[in-house]
Amino acid sequence: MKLQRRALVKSLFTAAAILAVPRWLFAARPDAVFDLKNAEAVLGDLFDGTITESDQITLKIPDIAENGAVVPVTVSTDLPDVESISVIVDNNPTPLAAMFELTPQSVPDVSIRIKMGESSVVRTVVKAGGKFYSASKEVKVTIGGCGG
Amino acid sequence: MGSPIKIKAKVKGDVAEVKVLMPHPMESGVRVNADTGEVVPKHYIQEVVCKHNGNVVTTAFWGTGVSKDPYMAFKFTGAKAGDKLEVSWRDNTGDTSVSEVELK
Amino acid sequence: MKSLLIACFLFVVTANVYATPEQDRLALREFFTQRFPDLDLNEMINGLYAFDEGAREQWLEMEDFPPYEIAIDKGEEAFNTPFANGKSYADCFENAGIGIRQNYPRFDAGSGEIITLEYAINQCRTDNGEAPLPWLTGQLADISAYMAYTSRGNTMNVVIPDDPRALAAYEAGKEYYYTRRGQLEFACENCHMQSAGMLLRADTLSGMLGQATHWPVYRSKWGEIGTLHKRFMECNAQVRAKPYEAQSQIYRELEYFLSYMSNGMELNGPASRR
Amino acid sequence: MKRKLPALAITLLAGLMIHVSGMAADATESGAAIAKAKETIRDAESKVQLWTTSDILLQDAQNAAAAGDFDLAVALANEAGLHAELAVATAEKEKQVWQKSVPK
Repeated sequence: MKLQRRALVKSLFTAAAILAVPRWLFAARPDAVFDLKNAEAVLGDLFDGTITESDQITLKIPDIAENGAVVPVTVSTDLPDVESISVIVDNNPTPLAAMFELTPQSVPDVSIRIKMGESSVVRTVVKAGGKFYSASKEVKVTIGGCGG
Repeated sequence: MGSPIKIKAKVKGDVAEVKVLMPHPMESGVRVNADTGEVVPKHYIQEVVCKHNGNVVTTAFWGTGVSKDPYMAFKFTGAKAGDKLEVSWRDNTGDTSVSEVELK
Repeated sequence: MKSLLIACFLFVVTANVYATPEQDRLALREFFTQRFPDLDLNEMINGLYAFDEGAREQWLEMEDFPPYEIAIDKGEEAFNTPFANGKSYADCFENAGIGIRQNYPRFDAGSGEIITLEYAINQCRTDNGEAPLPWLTGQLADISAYMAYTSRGNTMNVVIPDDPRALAAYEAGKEYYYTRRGQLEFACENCHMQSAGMLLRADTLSGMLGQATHWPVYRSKWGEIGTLHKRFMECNAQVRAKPYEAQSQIYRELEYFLSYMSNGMELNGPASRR
Repeated sequence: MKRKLPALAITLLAGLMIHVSGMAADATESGAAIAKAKETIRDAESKVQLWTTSDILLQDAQNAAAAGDFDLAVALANEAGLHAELAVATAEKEKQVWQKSVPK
């Protein structure tokens, strides 16, 4: 009983803490965009503004993927005030693979392993200071992530 | 309750470098089971939340294009040894998992 | 002249038939030294990543947090879970099963059999009244991964005792490795010696040295950890030879030979591969 | 029977008769061919490692027989047996030469 009470108090405290932090931490997952089957539609729906190429973004991904089921990607950037980093695989059935929402505490340097069904352009879009920047790279896949 | 999350985290200066491995099938919903010939239903992590001493430092939203047994790495500032780091995920079936480590 | 020819002939025959395992091993190392003069042969425990720089970089990224760590954890838990009779895996192995992977496979003088690590694990189970585990993936591979992990950094030390049955097993494994088979008529040797480091379609082929040091392996292609015999079966099927059963006598003999060839190299299992 | 059959009907009838009595295999023949292939394969397998193709072709032959295509069944069964014989031939040749590949 006591424990439950403590848990309740704790959760109330957590709720209060949530109210105190900035709203942008609580952007919901954009479910509909994750279901889109076309990269251009993803870019249009997810990023409300012009996307400019930036050489301040480092997109580290192999030229030739060893195995499309597991392709390591690292995105880092020197841009200030980074709010989010997204990874989009143009030729995947649903191109939006991942979207990282960062905070002022974050160092904009994230890694993830993604699936690629076939050779494709892989692009990253960084939202920084309210603007959108991108970098992209062509990746060849020799074994598809869907089988083989 | 999903499989336990594996976390490796170390502090360099005041920057925490965190690596996370999450045992999970990450079924995309397009794979066909070779034995039964049936499509394996979607089963994938949609959201990962990482908290430093209770404060969210990074949230990841994922689609079906993240590899099986997902890996992610990220960094954040303001960290010191002994701080708490919590990582949790939620998948499309509503299943969740949460793990916590102390920074070293 | 004639006697000289006969002498030569005798010498060749003798050399063929009576090369000791140790002579074979040294000749093999010499073969790879000639093939790759600039390569540190010890790197060959990393398979194709000894040759392919682009693949190696991706592999190193995987090694940052390799998916086989999940298997090691599960294997450790299973290894330490007692059987119904109260005994455990530790009771079946020397040094309680820790740090001994480099000694497998070994020749068992009692039965005359080649005992691979996986074979010994299942033997331990059946001896204690437990059902054997499936050979290829799952808990057996997890336990094998944990046992390999506790042996990392040790030196491969497969022993062929002075027993004709042990030598015969070694010779059978050796013959298997060098014999062409399957509709494509490839021997293990064609890919992993002649063509080591070269491309087969999009795959860089690993070399024979070090092929037995790093099992079990999490292959991204499999999406899970699997045993060496799973790979044997896959290799056979790839050249369209009908695979034998996992842990069949011939596969255990093959592993015996293959592991002996890696003697002196570092044990580095489990591993991740493409 | 009328003295004059239309030319087309005669051609069809002749074709049908040849098909049934001449070139074509029936269930008995395809059954025999499959049994022979099985024996050849079993015999080969006791000596050497088979090709994967023998089992596949044999299964295809059985499927063809089940579907009533006895000509195809016979052809596939013969091919399955041939692949088993070729596996034996390769193995026998290899017995003589494998040693040459071993580094000395």
